[in-house]
Amino acid sequence: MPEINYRDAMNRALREALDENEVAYIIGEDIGPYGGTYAVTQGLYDEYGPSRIKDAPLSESAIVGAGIGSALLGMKPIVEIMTINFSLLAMDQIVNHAAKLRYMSAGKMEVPLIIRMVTGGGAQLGATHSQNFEGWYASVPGLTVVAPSTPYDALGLFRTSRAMRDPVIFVEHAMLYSVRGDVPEEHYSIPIGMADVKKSGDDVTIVAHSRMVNVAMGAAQELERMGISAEIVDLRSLRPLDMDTVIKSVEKTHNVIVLEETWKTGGFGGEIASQIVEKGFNFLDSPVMRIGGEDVPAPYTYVLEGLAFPDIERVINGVRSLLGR
Amino acid sequence: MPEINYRDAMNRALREALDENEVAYIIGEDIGPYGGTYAVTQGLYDEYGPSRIKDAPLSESAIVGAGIGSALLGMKPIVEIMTINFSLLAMDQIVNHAAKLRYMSAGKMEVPLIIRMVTGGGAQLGATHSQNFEGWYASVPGLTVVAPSTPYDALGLFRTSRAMRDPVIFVEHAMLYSVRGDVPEEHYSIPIGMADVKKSGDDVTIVAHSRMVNVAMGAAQELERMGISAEIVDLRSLRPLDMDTVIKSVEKTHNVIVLEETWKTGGFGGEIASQIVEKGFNFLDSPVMRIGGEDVPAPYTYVLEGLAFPDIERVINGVRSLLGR
Amino acid sequence: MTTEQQIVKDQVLRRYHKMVLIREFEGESYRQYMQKNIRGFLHVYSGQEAVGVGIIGELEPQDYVISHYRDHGHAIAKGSDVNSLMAELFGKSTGTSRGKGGSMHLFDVEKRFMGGHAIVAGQIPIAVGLALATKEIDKKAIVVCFLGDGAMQEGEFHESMNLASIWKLPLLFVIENNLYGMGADVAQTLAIHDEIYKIANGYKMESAKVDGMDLFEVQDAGQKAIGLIRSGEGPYLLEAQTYRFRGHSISDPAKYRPEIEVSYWMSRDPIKLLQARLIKEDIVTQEELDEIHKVVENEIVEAVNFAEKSPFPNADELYTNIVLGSGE
Amino acid sequence: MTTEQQIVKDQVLRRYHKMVLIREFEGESYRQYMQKNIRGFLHVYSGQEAVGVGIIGELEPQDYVISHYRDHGHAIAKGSDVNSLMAELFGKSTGTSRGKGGSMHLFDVEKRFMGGHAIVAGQIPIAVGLALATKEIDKKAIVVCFLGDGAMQEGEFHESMNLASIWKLPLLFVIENNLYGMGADVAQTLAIHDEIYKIANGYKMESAKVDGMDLFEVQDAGQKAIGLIRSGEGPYLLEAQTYRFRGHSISDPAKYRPEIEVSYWMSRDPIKLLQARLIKEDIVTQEELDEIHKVVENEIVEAVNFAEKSPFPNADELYTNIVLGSGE
Ligand SMILES: Cc1ncc(C[n+]2csc(CCOP(=O)(O)OP(=O)(O)O)c2C)c(N)n1
Ligand SMILES: Cc1ncc(C[n+]2csc(CCOP(=O)(O)OP(=O)(O)O)c2C)c(N)n1
Ligand SMILES: [Mg+2]
Ligand SMILES: [Mg+2]
Repeated sequence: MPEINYRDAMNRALREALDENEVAYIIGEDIGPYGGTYAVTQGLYDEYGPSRIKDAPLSESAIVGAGIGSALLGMKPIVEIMTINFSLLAMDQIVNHAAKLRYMSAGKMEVPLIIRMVTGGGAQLGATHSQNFEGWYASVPGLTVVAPSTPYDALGLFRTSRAMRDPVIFVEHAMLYSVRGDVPEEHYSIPIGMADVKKSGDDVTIVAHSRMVNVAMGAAQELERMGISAEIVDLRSLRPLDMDTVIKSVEKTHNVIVLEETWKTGGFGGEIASQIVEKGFNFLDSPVMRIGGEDVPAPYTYVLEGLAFPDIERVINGVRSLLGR
Repeated sequence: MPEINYRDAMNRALREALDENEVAYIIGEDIGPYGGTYAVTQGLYDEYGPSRIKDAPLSESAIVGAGIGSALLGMKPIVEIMTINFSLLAMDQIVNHAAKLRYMSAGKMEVPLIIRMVTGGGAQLGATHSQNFEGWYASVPGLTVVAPSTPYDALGLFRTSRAMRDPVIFVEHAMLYSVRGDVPEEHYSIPIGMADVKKSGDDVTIVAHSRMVNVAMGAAQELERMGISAEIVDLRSLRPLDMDTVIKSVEKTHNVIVLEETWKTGGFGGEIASQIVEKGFNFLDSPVMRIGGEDVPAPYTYVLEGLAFPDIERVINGVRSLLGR
Repeated sequence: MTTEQQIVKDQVLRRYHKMVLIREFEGESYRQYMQKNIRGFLHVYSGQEAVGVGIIGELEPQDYVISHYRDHGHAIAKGSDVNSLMAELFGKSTGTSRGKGGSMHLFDVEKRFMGGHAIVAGQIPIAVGLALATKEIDKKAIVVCFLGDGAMQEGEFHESMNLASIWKLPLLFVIENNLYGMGADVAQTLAIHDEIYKIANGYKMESAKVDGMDLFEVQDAGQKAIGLIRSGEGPYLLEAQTYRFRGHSISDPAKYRPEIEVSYWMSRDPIKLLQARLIKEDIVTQEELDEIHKVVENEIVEAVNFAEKSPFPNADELYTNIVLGSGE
Repeated sequence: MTTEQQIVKDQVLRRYHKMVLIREFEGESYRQYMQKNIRGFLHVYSGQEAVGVGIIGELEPQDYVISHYRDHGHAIAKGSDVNSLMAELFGKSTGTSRGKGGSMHLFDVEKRFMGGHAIVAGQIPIAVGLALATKEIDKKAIVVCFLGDGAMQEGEFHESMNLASIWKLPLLFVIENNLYGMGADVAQTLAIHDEIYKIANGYKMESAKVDGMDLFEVQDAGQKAIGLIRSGEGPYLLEAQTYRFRGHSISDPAKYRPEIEVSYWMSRDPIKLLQARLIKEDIVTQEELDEIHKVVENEIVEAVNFAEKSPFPNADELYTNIVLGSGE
């Protein structure tokens, strides 16, 4: 299978969307001649032209609104909000409108809209540019929140997101774009709402999504050398949330760490941890452990930023302390 | 002690703020001649005039920004965002600016700003007008989130909020405004970050904030008649979060329900439940139970809205099923 | 009477009918609110009827309308059935949204009435999207977005105006300037309050102002704007000067408005103005108008009857329509 | 040379010095970025120096300046110490924010430089608040808010313009129109791109446009605007036509700009223009200018030295400055 990176997988996903549906279009800031801040849309403007690739003003609310309105009338908009930090400016359109129109109209209005956002920290961009709000979106009924960690999942889940007839928040992590992975030439797709066991193991389950899956995988490798076998469950979507796969894993390992990048306090990890307790209390040999980001605005300087987000070392230490070895 | 309602307690709190500091002012939509949507600011415009009571345009972002900027230069702004639903339009100013300026300036900038917001559902206002986002704010480092459930707490906590030199999200529940309670004439204040045992009991702890404290109290009364003694812990603030009081209660009762009004999935209850497991696993006789709002946009019609939010009956059933009696 | 005169007469009677229907529908909704058959927020359109009816009257059925929470008038003008609307206010399963939306969130996709949006200015970005779709895939329809003088103060208005202009969208912004937001005098809250329509210059958009109490003026202004939009000239902003006769919502006694101002505007009641003119110009007889009022009376009685008799939705509908297929 | 001439000369030399200091500071920051001493995003001001220096030069020390992420120039113009600025870019504890802020989030409260805000348009509502406070409690100071042509497209711009106008705030909006947002040509993204300053009419605000490459023009326009503001006339919007000589940020090769456009604007380099004029008009000698360049060179060497030698913050600073007293 050809190996490509996450960025190229997304680029391919976008091309397919445009090729397979003539009313599909992409809208976002600097996705035109600039090629996209993270170069995901590179080349598309030249190939598809300005009406399929709409280079938008700096107007996050109106961009999302344009997506909603055109989706209502049958178009298939793919909105790029440059980073999830800026999505706070479009929060009203997303949460009060996109997520609610189907319900408030008793099913008569449909918003088949994909909103892509880059999430996360780790590139020394400072407090305003290093946040993860996907957990907030995941609490909103009416939204679907997808967060792939590999090129394979990115393409497969984007295909399924396109088939949705409701708004999807599609979360990509800036630090994943150059991660490589196998992606088949043949068609495949991945149902939304199915977690994936990225590595199987016996001693402890680590539940994560997006970039934290990679951190967990890195930790698992080193733990293996210490004789500890970790199972990595990649949630792949936060809403719907596949707790069955998580619980099945916990039933096997009896110990679990919920790992996420955002501020630990009030993060989505609390939801997952709580559901584990609610549904798998009797399987647990130890209390559920959560590892999350530090409860601080992200600092710029790398000596501090390096301490703000969970890393391999912290996961290893967490596992060892949980298991007492 | 004189009994007054929550609305009057807040009105008094605001008057004090204006009286005691000449650079304090209130800004918000329709707080002038209209008297405030929930009449909390009633009378203030006539008494204090338009420069202390600033009737603002419909511009949530700019209003909060005005608060931030003037706080930076030493004023004491009290911003009213009519309801927490509309705060989504000011989310960027609150989360990306107010919450972060102290940190990003290494302590040189200070934002002593109170943002009051009405939270919650239950008045048949439909999906766009019946939400609770205080849990989101409570996950943001740099913010303080206060949510009193009684007139006494409202006044006492507002006094302390005024003394803060950082932004405070002060959450009032629309359905609490006419709730009455004792409020002394003499001065008192309540430290932020201390939960309050609103009723003591032995069999089960119910943790809640804002209007859900009242629901819990109602349930506890009926449970008492069934011979079940519930202890009610009113968090009073979500950030800082006083887990000590919660854990102490759980140590006594061995059973706990975390009750909140917002959508259960991804709510702040997951945080509380997780911390209980992390800090009090050994005290627990049963898994932590969460009771939250249904995961639906709030419907208008009362036959459905009545099912969307936790009520006394649901809490009673929860307690009985948790305790198996 | 020539055929042409007859056509004009029929049209104006239809519009008169709509205006009265809106007025009476909302009068009845106040009464039903008092009896607690209707709850939540209720914002009525009384006083502004000529604007909605005049503009929407100039549209074709394929055109789209989008509005805010003060939406009964726009929905009725666009052809929504008053039975379903009343049932919606009652929270019944025969309502336009099966009781899930309520007064502030009316939708009628068949009639191309796209809501009913209760976050001030929230409908404006969506209107841009609707117009984008009509331009790119529908090609025949245009979009009318109603908004208030208060909504103009929100950032979403600005972003949407700019986007509509650079994309040359077939979109008519109708600002119903009723001089107040909720209780705030627009003179205190909007710098350009005395010549609102000129804000369009900042977006290189055509605009005009019209007397919103005069149906004929509104029609003419609407026709001109819509004509320009259909010819591909891009968006247009029309300010309609009007006034709401009641408080902002049912719970608002509206004490913030000077009595003299209220009575001035009451004297310009769009229904009475129209009536007087129709009679004076011998276009209709008093009997013909009385007949319309009688018809409307019956329509309202029937609507209430319909709403009363309709069942509430089932409890399991709480979980339907969240995402496609949910709860079924 | 008369005393007056001497004063003018001193002033222009100080400003020339600032412009060169900004240019060289940023040139050096590019080099340091390549060596990974600076990381994250880095947006430089090269080409726009006359705007920041010209406007800020007309301010008094008590006045406030607020800006966006392209903030080095404004900070330096307002008097920030280049050592601390360079240290901030290096992420060192001697930086303006002890390394916590970085290039996009510079603050210098003592110099009344209020940031350094990396969310486009996010500084504008805050500027309104600063101006409110200066009007109500300070009474002497005014506020200058710098923003880009891109930032004007955000809703926050609109809300802030309206608020500033109705409150008659002592606030100068300076739009640095460099023709591009990030990579988007403003002609494609802003309806009023060719006469940006006129957007102020929609807010009943005075405005003007100035050649942002010409320090003298900028000074004069700034002086006039500031004078009006100080006299209580309320806010003012000044559009400065300028151009950024580099990509949007260090990672942007800026291929989206036609070469001929770039070279045209390069030929109008504000530093070279000023140089030529000063020489031509016999205001200074080439030696005097060379001397300034030498001084700047030393300042930069020293700044880098200072930054290099400074320690990083301690790990426990991760938890300080979240709320008052946190982490201590
Ligand atoms: C974002 C937002 N802010 C505030 C409100 C509360 N609110 C509802 S209507 C209204 C006034 C709107 O005035 P205008 O746009 O002039 O419309 P009108 O009611 O006069 O028709 C306000 C403040 C809201 N629903 N949404
Ligand atoms: C709300 C928001 N949207 C997008 C971005 C990404 N971004 C940073 S700068 C920029 C362009 C801004 O252009 P302009 O205001 O003209 O300023 P200039 O960079 O030209 O000085 C963009 C899109 C951001 N930081 N914040
Ligand atoms: Mg109005
Ligand atoms: Mg620019």
